[in-house]
Amino acid sequence: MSQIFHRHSNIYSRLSILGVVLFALTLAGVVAMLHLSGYNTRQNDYVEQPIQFSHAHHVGGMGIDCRYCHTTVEESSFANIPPTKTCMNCHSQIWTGAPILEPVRASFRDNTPLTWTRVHDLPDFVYFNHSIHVKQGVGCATCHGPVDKMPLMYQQAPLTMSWCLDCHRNPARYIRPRDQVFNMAWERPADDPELGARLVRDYNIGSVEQLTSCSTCHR
Amino acid sequence: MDLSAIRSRLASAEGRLYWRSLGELTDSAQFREYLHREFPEQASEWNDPKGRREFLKLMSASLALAGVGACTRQPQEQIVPYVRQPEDVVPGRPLFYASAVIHGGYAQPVLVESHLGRPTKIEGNPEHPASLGAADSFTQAEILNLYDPDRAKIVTNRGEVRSWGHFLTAVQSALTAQAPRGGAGLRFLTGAITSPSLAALMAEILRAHPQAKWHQFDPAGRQGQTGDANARPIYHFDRADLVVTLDADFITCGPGSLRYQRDFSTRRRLTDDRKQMNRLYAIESTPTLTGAKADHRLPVRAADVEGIARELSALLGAVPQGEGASVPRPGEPDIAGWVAALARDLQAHRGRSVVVPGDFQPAAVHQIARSMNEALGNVGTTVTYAAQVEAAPTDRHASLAELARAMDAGEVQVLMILGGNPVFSAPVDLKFSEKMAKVGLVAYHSLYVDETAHLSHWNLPAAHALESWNDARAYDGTVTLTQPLIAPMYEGRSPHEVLALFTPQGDRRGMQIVKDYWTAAYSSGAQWTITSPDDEPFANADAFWKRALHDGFVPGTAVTAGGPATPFDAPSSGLDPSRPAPPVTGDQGGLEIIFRPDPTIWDGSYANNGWLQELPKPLTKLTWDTSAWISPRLAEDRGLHNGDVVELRYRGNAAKMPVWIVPGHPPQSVTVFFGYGRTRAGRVGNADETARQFNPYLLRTSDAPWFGSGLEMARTGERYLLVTTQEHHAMEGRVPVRVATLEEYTKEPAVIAHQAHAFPKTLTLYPDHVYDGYKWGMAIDLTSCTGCGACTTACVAENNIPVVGKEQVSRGREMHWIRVDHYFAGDLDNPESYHQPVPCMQCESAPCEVVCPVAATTHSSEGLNDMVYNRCVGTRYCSNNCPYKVRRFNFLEYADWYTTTLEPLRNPDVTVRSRGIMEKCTYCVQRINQARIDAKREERKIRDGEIVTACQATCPADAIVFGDLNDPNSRVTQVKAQQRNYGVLEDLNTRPRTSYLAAIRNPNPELEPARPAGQTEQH
Amino acid sequence: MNAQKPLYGLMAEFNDVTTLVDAAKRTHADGYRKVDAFSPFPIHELFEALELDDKRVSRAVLLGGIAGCVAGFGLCYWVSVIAYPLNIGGRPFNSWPSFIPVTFEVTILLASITAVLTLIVLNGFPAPYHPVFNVKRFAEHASQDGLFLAIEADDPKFDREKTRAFLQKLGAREVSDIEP
Amino acid sequence: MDSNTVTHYPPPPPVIEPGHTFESVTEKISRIVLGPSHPVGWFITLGIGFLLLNVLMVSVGYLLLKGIGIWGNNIPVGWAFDIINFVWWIGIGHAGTLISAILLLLKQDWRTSINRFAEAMTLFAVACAAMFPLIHTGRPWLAAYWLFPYPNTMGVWPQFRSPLVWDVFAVGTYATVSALFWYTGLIPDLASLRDRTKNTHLARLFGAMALGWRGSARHWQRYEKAYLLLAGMSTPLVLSVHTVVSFDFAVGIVPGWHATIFPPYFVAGAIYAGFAMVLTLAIPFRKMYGLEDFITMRHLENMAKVTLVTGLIVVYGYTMEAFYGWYSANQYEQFMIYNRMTGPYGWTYWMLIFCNGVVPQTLWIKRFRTNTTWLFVMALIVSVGMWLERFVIIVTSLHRDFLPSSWDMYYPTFWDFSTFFGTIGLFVTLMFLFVRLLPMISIFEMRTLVPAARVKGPKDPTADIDVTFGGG
Repeated sequence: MSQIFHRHSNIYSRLSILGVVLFALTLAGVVAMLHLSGYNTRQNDYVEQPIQFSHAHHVGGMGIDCRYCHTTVEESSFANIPPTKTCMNCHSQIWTGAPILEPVRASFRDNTPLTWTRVHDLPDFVYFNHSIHVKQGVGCATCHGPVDKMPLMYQQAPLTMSWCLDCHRNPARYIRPRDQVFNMAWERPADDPELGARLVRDYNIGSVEQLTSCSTCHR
Repeated sequence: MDLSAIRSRLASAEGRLYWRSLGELTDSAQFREYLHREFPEQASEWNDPKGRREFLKLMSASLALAGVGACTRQPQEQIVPYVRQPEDVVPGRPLFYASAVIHGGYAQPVLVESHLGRPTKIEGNPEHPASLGAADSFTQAEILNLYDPDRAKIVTNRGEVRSWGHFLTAVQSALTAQAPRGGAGLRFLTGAITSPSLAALMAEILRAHPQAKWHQFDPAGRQGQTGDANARPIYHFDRADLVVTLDADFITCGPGSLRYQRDFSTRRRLTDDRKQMNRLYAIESTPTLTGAKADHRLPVRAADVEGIARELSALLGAVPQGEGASVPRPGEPDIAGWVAALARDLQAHRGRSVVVPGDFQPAAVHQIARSMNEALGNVGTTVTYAAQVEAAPTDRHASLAELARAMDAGEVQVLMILGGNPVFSAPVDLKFSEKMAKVGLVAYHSLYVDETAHLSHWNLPAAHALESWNDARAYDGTVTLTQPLIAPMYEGRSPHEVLALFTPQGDRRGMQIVKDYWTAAYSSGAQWTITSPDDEPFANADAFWKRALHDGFVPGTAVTAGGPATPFDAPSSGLDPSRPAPPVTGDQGGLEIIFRPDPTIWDGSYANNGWLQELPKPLTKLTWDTSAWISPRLAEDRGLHNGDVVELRYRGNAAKMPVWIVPGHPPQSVTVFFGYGRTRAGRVGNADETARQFNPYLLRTSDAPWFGSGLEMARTGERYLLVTTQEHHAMEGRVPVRVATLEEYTKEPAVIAHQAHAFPKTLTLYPDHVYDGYKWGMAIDLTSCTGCGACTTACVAENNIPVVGKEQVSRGREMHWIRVDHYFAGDLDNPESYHQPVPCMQCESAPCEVVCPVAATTHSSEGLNDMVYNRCVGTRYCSNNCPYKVRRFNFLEYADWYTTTLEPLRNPDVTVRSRGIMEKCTYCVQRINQARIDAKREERKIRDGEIVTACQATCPADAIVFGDLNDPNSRVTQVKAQQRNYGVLEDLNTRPRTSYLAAIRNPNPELEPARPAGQTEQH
Repeated sequence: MNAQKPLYGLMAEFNDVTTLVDAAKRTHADGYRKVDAFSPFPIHELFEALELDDKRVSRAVLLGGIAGCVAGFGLCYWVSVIAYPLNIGGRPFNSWPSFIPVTFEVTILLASITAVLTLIVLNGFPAPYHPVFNVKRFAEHASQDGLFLAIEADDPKFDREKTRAFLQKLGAREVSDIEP
Repeated sequence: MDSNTVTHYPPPPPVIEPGHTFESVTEKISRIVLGPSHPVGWFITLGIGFLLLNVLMVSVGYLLLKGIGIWGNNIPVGWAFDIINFVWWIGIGHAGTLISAILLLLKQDWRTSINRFAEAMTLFAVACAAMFPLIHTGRPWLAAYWLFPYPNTMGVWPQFRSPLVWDVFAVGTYATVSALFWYTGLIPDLASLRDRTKNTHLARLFGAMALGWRGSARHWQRYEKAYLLLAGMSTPLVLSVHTVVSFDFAVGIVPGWHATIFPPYFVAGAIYAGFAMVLTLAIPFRKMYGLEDFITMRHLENMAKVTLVTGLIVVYGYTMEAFYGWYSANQYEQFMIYNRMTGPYGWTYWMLIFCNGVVPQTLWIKRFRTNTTWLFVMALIVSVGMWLERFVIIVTSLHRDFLPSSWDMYYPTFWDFSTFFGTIGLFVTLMFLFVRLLPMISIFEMRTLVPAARVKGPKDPTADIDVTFGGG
């Protein structure tokens, strides 16, 4: 036989090779994007809660301090989700009839705890400790974002390991004076570039080697 | 195996040849057996239909997992806050409560760690004189019993589900029926009782029913001491320079062992300034850890101990009262010389020596020992004879025999059994289970639905010690309070609450009973003189109670400090307490059989406890099985090998046992350990058809419960696979344990350093890594270590270490992060023993790290050899490259994800490792991190001793020291400065952070002429 | 040129290697440049005859190798020293001796891949279609046992008749048109 | 040194039986692929191979389901059959590239008729080998990508000091380069098949794979350059691969692993095992397809000689290990050797000495070298021997290392064996599919061996050089 391919097959064959390469690249890209996406990290997605509690209202509006509810944040690894009692401290006085608060009253009445869904949830093999971060000048907002502007709580940071490392490798860029930790509005003073470095010194924050040692977070 | 070959090999070996098991000295036997063991073993999994179904079911799933396992999105988790939060609860931080667990009737004082209301770990109570922070394996493993899924959960009557209410009515009707006869048909069977409030309840009952009787039985409890008031010895080893044991294992046995071990090692400890140690002579039958620690050990038949004791006492001019029939002593002349030398040494240590009779030796030996201590002027200094701590002490085997007789005679209508599982553990000659059938109503109160429960009418679930109130006394009489850490998980009730049902007042809560008793006792001050530990007295009874609860014990109640014997004012406990122990029947010829409780599952009551089952037994390192110990000589004569099953015939009874050859065992004796052969222990403890026969209770008789002659042993030709965590018992000249006598060491301290090559640091290519800040390190004193294994249990509890089971252990896959190696040295018939706890060495130039392809194990800034479970892919390369083989691999899914009752047990601060992951000792990094965070929050450095690793915390001998090597004043730095400090395999330049203090022995020069130096050299 | 159907070139078939080589020499000597010879196996004399010596392959491979070497070591260094320096068994971050194997392998890898890629690209592959296949005998024998010489039509010196005659003179057993 | 054993052999018998033409060569080889019928032996062997392949899939599936515990591995023997098989297969995978590359550079024209399927063998052996580094891990689903340096959200990378990472790169590179080398060699033959087959679809398929090869002198010139360069690079590569594999052990501190002699001795072992496997395959194929006049007795004999020489090097390696053991005056090394010879696994050591040390010595005698049956048997024995060598190195060294307390025994389980034999199934299946679907001997290179391929004329003396290059 003679010619078995059409004369256009040359261009087709070359295009097809190009196509395969492009497809592979796109696929890789898509997978990567998906992995980083909020879908995977649960970044920025609201979760259904028994009560649509608004931090914007309580923190931003009323100006309640974080520690009023999250009592153990300064002494324990866990920043304590407030017991129903804490809600009732006020809500036995105000909005006593508000239907939206019925679950709270019910919980208090029949002594059955409220069940919340975790918004910030690290894997079980990560041992994050609130107390030390708070002590060393990591502001609530640094990781949790502008909570005072969140009508519903959502996870603002990706909470990936490399995200943690950003700060552990260069704390100076992120930490603030201890007295500003619970201040949602605090902003890094533009006129004092040395602040971070100074705080790292004053607060005697661990060396980068220590902060990036595996057992600092994993056991 | 050819033992003569071993002898010749040992003889030919110059210097001290270390070896560990005979199986290794002549591998042939073992290996031929092993090599002929047919493949494929795992195929069984495949044949078993369940396995196959599971396989087909999960195949697709697993393949899917293999594909996307890593990219799946994390599931959402719930979070449930309190409704009203107790103010002392801080989520994320554990609370510690002082309490106690009961072992053999005595209190073991503990601190219990509790996370949000769930107890997770038991440690010793540092405040308490009986513990000083230490805890033995039984005590620590109680936490696993608490969560045991097989615990008795509900009240049943003849298999029908009932309630406590039903039982109460049953009791009341029974009592009314008994009333006219003064309760003649009413019997109680308990173990030893030291709890004053419980004794009071019992007394109350016996007062109400004068004819009722209270019997005591405890298969493993010591031979009941004759009732005379101040006969109970309490030793003070911290004051003794010379200790002689008469078949006594004070290091691991008995309620005082923890404190005794601590005192003993304190007196033995060497430092640079204190260059003297105590000396221990052990005259013993079965090799024990005490004997292993001895500077001089004399293995004799248990029956000969009395004779030798008499001879010794004669040499000391001590005349024991009640001179009985003189027991023939062994003829061997060398013994006479040995005893003479000992006598001279004792004379030289008047007032600073102590003679300790064994719990399992007859009363006569105890009297002889006492007379010797008196003659030596030890009483008051190294030993105190104090008031009885047990209420109504009695000869328990006699007591049980009496009950059996009564049951047989039909005198018993109502039998209330509080624990003890007599059906399984009663001496065979009493035929207890048969006679129980003649009792109209048998109620059994127990933690498990066991053999006895099966034959009882009423089964009453017991509340675990951590669920109930109690007030047992410790070995020294200190009243130790038990408070519940958690509400009873099932319908369980405490012994107090059960006995209360029989009292006129009827149903009462445990707290009420205990608290009322003590507040009353405090206020009345009649029986108890309670004084505040501080200067100013308690404000009121309530203040006293609060303080006592907080400390975990009632101050001033120790019998040594003038505390009273446990009050028991009742007409009769049923038995004449002064009834003497029955005489051991004379020599029947043949072999001698020695009965001992199993070292890890005790009398069988811990059979369902995986931690204790898998804990290697002392000296043999066997796990999961019992064995009959025989001497190499006997093995030679009978041509027996490890694992051969023999039939033991003794007094017309027969049982089978697999034998294990134990160097140093008296030649003409056979030791059997009772506790195994359970049929209704639970999922862990139930023995299979074969192992059921291995039950020494089938041989044990009430008149000679601890030893007797006339045993016949015949090989059956069967073999049984005994699994040990250590195949090999020789050091092959590698000196992991370095040894010297006190004499050698004081003369030339470098003798330790010279025992192996050191690595010249100049030979390394790379510059040293600098560790400023903390630099963690550990030192383990082999002179102190007794090899009790408490550290292993502590580690298991602290680090969520799984139990893998016999089959996996037989494959060499045990998971213990800290193992206790054991080596024999020298003479086959009477060797020296050395113990060596081996955790991760945290090498500075760690061979494991370099080879990990994914950086799952790296060095932290403080020099820890971190293991990152979530990064590990499980190549096992690190383990291959670890010269100490301290890494452990999850070959299968060992972590139990499915037994829900075990979930609360886990330590929330330690990751639970899943399948395919390498793990190892981390120096308890969770504790280090917590301490570092606390220190930073308080803006200070971590104090020395602030971090205590789990193994260190529990070590009764205080052999483990941990701390910061960069702190010149830390204890660990100073300990490591000693010249007997050395690193194992230093010559590999691994630079271990864990180092050892050489084992120093203190032999009597008269008995052991000093070896020329260099003989200890190992190469 | 008279209106004939367009032509890619002329294809001459030869009986044996020697004649082919000889013909090639003469064609080249005669000034033809757009000449190509076809054989079912490589013949070195042909290369010389047609003065074929393409050095681009070797150069590309060299570059590929160098790139691989740099990339390989660069990767190791960046990861171990810059990206996440970790204390591995007390070794320095830049343990260069340990980086040699990877560096070497990556070098070889890139070099080899370049070799094959340049080969394919320079040969203008993939080109399943080519005018020469229109010659029936070529399609059937070029990859088996046929020896051919082709002169393309756009060679400046090409002239249908003259060239055909020229090829015949060279001892071709048959000269045929190659349709484009 | 292989070249010596060959060139010191005057006068070489022809590497192709006389009387062949371009057409006959082409016809004879391509018929195996295009021909309608196929020998029964092929179907039977393929069947067996396929069966074993299924065993492999079940074994691996069960492994993923249950974990490494289904094998006999333990502490201290963390590696056993898994890594033994890996090293064994990788070793076998060395002959192909070696024949194609090194013998090419050494101008050994006899390689021509065996290099094609030797290369195929390489690829399939490497495929079998490459499985193990993955499935021997506790969590393959993570190891599958954590071992590669790719940007990730953890900010963590492979640990480049670990020989296992070197393995990934070495084996990866080796697989890729071998594949390229093999395919490049195939292009002209694919063209032949394209123009030969009567089936249009097949023709298009081959055509697509041949990329439009038309035998142009211009192409041939570049082709040879590229091929030569590939050969030049494969040579150090093939040596490096087993060197890196040997680092897995040499870098460790385990007595019996930590030896500087490992790289050369592993490479020699690899060539040894590789040639044995080539013989194991060549002899039956030769018979099955009547290729005696392409794969002549000279080929077999040369391979036998290479086997003999490399065998001697391997034996030298064993001797050296023993010598080091004694000479090092290091108690661990000394015990290691003692334990190898007299320990519980001593029998494996002596079997290995017999298989790799004693049996090949028969090849000194021509009568054995030229007896195909014996060569076949001998080759099998050598393969067994090489497997045992890895067993001795890995298991025997690990089971008794430094601390006697951790000494233990290793016993393989059913699943150890099923996985091993499974990979053999994979190998056989691929190999037999290959001979059916692609020309197992390089047709165009064979053509260069036909007398008619020589250009008459003054340049005759160098003709055979051309031929050799023609071989490339």
